Amino acid sequence: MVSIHTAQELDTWRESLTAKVDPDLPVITVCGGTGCRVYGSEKVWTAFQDELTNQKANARLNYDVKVTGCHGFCEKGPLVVIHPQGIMYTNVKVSDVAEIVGETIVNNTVIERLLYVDPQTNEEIECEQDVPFYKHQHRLILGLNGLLDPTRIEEYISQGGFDSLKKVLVSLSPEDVIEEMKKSGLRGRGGAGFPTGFKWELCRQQPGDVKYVICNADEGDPGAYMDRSIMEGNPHLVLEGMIIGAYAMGANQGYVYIRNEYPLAVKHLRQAISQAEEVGLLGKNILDSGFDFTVKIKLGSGAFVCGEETALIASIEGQIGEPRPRPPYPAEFGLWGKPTNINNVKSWASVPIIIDKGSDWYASIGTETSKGTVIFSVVGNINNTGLVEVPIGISLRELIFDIGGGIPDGKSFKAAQIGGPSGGCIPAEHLDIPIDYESLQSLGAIMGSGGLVVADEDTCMVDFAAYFMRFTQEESCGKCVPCRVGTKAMLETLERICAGDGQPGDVDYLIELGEEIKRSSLCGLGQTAPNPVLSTIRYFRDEYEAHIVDKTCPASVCKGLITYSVIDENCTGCMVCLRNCPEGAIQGEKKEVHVIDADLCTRCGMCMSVCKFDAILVE
Amino acid sequence: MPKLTINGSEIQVPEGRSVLEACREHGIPVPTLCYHPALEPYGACRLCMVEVSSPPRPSRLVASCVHPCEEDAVIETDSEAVRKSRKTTIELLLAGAHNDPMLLALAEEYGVKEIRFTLPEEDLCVLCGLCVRACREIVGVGAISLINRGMARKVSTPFQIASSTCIACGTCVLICPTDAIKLKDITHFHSVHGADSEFERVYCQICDDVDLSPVVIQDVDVLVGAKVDQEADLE
Amino acid sequence: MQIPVSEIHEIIDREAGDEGSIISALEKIQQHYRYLPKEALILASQRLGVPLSQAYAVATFYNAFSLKPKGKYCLQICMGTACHVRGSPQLLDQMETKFNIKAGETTPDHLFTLETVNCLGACALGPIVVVNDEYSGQMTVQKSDALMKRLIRKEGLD
Amino acid sequence: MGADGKPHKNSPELDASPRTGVLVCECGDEIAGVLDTNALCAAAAELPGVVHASCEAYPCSKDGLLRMQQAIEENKLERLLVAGCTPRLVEKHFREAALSAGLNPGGVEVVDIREHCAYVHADEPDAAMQKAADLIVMGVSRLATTSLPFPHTHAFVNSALIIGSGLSGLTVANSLASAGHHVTLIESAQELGGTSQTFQENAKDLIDGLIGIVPNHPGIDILLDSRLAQVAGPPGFYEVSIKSREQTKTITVGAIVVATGAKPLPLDSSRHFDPSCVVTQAHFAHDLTGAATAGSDLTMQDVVLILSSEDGGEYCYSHLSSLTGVRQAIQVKQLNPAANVTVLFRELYSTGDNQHLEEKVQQAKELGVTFFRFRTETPPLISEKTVDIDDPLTGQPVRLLYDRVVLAMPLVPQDNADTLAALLGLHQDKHGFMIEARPRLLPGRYCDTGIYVVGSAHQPVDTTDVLLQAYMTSSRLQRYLNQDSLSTGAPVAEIAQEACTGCGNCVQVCPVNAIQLIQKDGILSLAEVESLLCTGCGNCAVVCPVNAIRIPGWDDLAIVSQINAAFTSSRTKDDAEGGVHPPRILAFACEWSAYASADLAGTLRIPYPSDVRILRMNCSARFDPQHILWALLNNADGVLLGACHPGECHYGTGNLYADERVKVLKQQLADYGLDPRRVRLEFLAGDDGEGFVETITSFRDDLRKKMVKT
Repeated sequence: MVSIHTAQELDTWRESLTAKVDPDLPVITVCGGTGCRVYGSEKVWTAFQDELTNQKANARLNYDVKVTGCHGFCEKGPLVVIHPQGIMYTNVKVSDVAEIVGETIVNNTVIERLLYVDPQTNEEIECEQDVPFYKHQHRLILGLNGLLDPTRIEEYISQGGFDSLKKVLVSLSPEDVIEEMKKSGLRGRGGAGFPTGFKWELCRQQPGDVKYVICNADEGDPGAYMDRSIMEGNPHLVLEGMIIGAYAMGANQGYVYIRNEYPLAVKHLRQAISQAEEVGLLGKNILDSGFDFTVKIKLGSGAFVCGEETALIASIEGQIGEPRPRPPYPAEFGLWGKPTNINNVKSWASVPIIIDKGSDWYASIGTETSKGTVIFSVVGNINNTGLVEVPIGISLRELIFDIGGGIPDGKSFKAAQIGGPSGGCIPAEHLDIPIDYESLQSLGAIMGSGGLVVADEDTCMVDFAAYFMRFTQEESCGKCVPCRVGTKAMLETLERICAGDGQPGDVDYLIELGEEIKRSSLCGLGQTAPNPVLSTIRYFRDEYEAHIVDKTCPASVCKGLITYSVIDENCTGCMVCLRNCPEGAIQGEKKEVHVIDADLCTRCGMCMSVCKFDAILVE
Repeated sequence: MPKLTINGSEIQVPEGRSVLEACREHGIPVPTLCYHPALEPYGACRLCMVEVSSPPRPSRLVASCVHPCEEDAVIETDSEAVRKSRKTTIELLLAGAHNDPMLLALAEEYGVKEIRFTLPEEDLCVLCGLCVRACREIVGVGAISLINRGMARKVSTPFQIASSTCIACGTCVLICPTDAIKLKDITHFHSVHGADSEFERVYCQICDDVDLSPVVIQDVDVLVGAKVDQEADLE
Repeated sequence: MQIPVSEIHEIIDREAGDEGSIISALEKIQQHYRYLPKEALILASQRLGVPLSQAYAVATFYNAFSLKPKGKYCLQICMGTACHVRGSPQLLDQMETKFNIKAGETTPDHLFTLETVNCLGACALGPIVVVNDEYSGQMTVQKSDALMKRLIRKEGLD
Repeated sequence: MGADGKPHKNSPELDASPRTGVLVCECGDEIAGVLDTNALCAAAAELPGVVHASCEAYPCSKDGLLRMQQAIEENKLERLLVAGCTPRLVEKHFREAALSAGLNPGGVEVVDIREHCAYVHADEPDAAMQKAADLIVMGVSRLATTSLPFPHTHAFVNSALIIGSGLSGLTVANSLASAGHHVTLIESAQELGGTSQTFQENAKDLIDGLIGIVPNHPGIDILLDSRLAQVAGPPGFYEVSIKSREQTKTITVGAIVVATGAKPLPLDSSRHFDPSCVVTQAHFAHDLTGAATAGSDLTMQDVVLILSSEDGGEYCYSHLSSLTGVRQAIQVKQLNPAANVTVLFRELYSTGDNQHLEEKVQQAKELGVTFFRFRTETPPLISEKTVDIDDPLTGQPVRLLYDRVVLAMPLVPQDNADTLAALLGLHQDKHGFMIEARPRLLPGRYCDTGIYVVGSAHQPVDTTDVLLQAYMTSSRLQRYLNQDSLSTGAPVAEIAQEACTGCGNCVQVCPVNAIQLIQKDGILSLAEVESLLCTGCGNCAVVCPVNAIRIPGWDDLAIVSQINAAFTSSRTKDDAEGGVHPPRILAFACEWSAYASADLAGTLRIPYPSDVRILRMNCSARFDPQHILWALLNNADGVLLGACHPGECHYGTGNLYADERVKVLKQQLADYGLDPRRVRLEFLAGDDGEGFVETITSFRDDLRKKMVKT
């Protein structure tokens, strides 16, 4: 690998790298995101490799194969995209490999059965960018994810990587960079939405030579995985953002605090750091600017609360991840007591793009108060699960129906939970609101770090709220009383309601307690923990009342309020349910209708999931 | 020297004061559990919440023990919002420590009538962390810490067994606001070196008397005599 | 299991010298033994000059650490939102019944440990079950039953 | 300490009444709500030497500390008394603040008028006021008459002596030398290795490995056939004489590691078994290894292993015996699967992780080893051909044939353990194993002595534990040896050599061997205190026949002046009312136990009689019969002495000394016509607030009865 000392050398190297790329050479990209890997994309990739070796040996054909980062369309993995045409194949299996090479590469014909079929129009779509899932997106940060091999810095550089860094180090002063960030209107993508430029300025103004920048990659929200995909698919982008930020703030040491549960992201990030060090883009005197910067990785050890910045700092310092009160803010008194800036992965990844395209251009995307794009991981009861990057201000309806492809099995949309356990839910009547910081807040939700869980008509909102409450309750560090005991009290009340033991007044108690927990808790975790409950009460109070007063669960979910029974006409007497019932609550003879003993039944739902004849009824 | 308004009266405090310190120095009562002047503030019990409005920001509740006095801040220590917050917090504290007299007195003061949530087992420890911090900051030993997290949190020695670092000084017992720690717990958990060494009488090499300085004998004569004389004088 | 002390020292040696390295050291030890032996915790605290009480607090605070040895097979069930709405609680119920242990516990024969994790970030494939770092996606009650049977057969316990 | 690092004043003789400041804490309303703090303040201002007196809402707050520092600087205070809450919480805080204002921290005293007055006597405000006023007078008098302790520092050498070359000794030596410290390793045998290799699993391999490295290490000197002859000098600068064969060599080391291990107890020679058939585990291990290496089958058919001795556990049976026995049973079965192997045990005992032993027992059972438990009352009876036991499960007698009986091997301290312990001043447990001396003082006060005990010298342990201990010790040692100098902040006994008669009483009673007799001018033997070792317990001062020893902070004068001041205000009042007064109790309270329990009684707000004045002492060892007598003869109707429970003394055995002294004193009191019931010594636990109140109340009632009678 080359070693770069000046801006000139970077340009020269990039030119030589670009020159090597043959624009006409077919390139097969296989998605290597964790989702596709679970589907077996690694095997697909190996098969392509073998096929290539085979072809080359017979001097028949030349093409390139690479594993890229996550394409985002996880629902249809493993994904294979063939460039330069951009043909996308979904659900590719090893057995399809030979055919793809034979048909698409050699004969330039498209294999129709592997194409994505739009469920709305039943139309086969050939090119990746024409798929509705991608068509409505604005992929700034995720743009390169599907194109480059994240384990090679050369690919990033040949795509223009580190050009923003060069621009900054050669022609901008730290103040210019901060000014540019302020003008871009970028707001922290970790959830709170504090203007990034101002945060940097505050840190820059602090006295002292030692400062730190931290990348918060402790993505703890259940159901959110965009940080993971960026780290896996384009770690250099994040590093570049951090170097620029460190330069602007005068920091010489950076940390990436990343979840232990993301082994692939850690691996790619490690590789990216060592490559950047080897090339000279990290270390002493970067590009001959006199600026030094190094980055270390710290692994999170499985505590959601460490996503809170003061807890994260404590954790890096080797203590338990207990938040401390602010002020003083980390910008004044952070890691080891020094001024520290913490930004989310997505914020750091936005920085090189802003510098590259200019703050005016960036500020033209989005709404009056919220600029740029935002990434959602759209999960739950939705057709196209995946990562979606859209301009801020897009409507929820567009996001769920146009990009997300709507609700599966023809069911109806009930609510969307935005912002994970700290956020709130938005019901169907507000589907047309623009997604931006202010509108969401007015509905009792938050932008959060970008988790978006879609709930269909079969979701019980009380159970849904209890799920999030259980999560925050388990993840509470236990330091302050409202969060430690208060969330437990709320959870127990919710569980009581779900079990059919709700009492009149419970809902008011939840509201009262929730409001006080929000106002009195020490850190963001406690201050937002009641949100899911409060927002579900706000929009689905009737469902709570149904549980408490009528003792029914309208969505037939809550175990305490439902009964399982056998639909006589559907039951074939196959005995599958009988054998699988863990409590032995089902009786019946072969080829006779079975009966469920309601006293023994624990409503585990096992019979329902094993029955092939839809003969189990839940009421 | 920031100037600020607490409960309508303007006061001036030296740089670096917390709101709680300012209140205490001016005789304004604010209840706390986890605060001790000799320790670093911790901000965990949330009883000392006060309402701060520093325009243009909307008013909000902050823990006064950790919140610095800011120039021109307007602080209310007994507003409706403050009382409501404290009331909830006291009710939550009573969920575990339902018989603690101090908490019951506070409950009376803030009108907590009903405890709507109780933990299955009574636990006097309210996890204020005073003992842990005192052990580390005052005693300098750090024999105990807050282990686990969330509801499972508790004060304990490492591995929840005898600690060889504990010096059984009892500071944790003294500082505990709810009397949740007994020294028995600690002495049970620590081992005094040399505990089983046998005690032997030591004889004075000069006077052969048991371990008692020989002059005492003479002194007794003198002193008793003196005392008798004194009494004689009195009579 | 006898813990080779010198080995722990080697692990700590690799981590020593870095500030706040107690967590990194414990992570390495945890990785190596798949739990934190008491001896290792004591040694790490001694070597890195961190009070044992703090080291113990750290070891009990973070989910990644376990003070009890884990089973030969560690079954992790993702409890993230996406997996939750797609039925992971049922899988957990099923496994708890099958192995007769609760989440976080290990079977008495030290073969199976059952754990829940918060989100593995592979939400499109939910529910997800991970057995010793091997992911299985889109699990159903039947598939997980087959998975458990396979493991049990492998151990010759059937 | 002053800015120049020297104490302002160290001796009370320099100035009869040092410039003293008094701060009366109001503690919000906690104190001021019961006591008239302004009146206390005014009264204090009248006391001799007091140049400044003020009230303060919260002296412990940042503002309060600031004003305290101002007061010290403006009034050039040499002493400061704070009347507030318990000194155990705030004294350190105030002392630090005083230090930064240039005052020797020893010159700061806290008397507790909150827990001891405001909280417990709220019902009788007058009495509470009197008590508070008295406590302030006592505090001021003490400050005026005490000398100030100051920290002692000492340079030291960073090399170490390791005694014993078994697994632990070799491991520590290797690890220390690798870290760059010079190590001298001495071994009493002719070669390295120690005894554990003969019977411990894995030990031989580990030891062989170390023997390959250690002798070649340039930083390690090895002396074989050598013993420790003498140790002199302060911690960190030990002058050690080593006797090697006929020569004696003296070296200077900073730390000493005792790694002498333990030895198997030889079989009782009074019993007449065939020594080839009844053997110890060590002996048997040797046989087994021999058989294994020769590849031959064992000829033994019937092997009985007994895991506990017949005499009911006189010796320390570590889990080692159990583990070794079970392992040997397995070995026998592996060598000769047809052999009948029986294990007899009383307890299968293992420290720490029991799992390992369980696994082994399981394995042995699978191999067909039979296990029998026996009761202590019916130990196995070994006769010439058979072993008889009663199976407690069936209640039936069982007769086992044997051609080999293997007896558990109690591990006992090495022969020279007593000598070594005496030389190094180490405590020994009841079996004779050594315990590291570590007086439990307030942290930062004591000095690490640099003497460490590791491995089986401490308590029999197996290989893993030995290694664990060895590495832990070496980590601790490295930190110790990497210091620049040693210091102790403990009050250190001072001996006036002009008065010393050289009787040696102090040397005998010193729990930490800090005093030794030295020759001076060739005539007298004089006592000298090693300041780094001294913990300031005061035992020596009490036994000195000529009052030549002084403990700064707890000088005779300081204690007597407090006794004199104890009932100042109440006496004035009582005198005015014609001399009738309820019984007055003066309590000497060890700050770890009785003082703490009095604090707790305050925290719990349990009222008790108010005519008690509590005198805080560091240790009950300092309870001087003379002082008690003085109190009885002057103004106290009763003297209560509060000490730690036996076994819990922070200085070792101070409480037991106190107990003995009080017994003797009581006899003498009776001889002189004073009622011995006027003195009472109670063992109190620091958590026992109720106990303190009970004690005080019952003592008061007793005294009252007695007074009515007389």
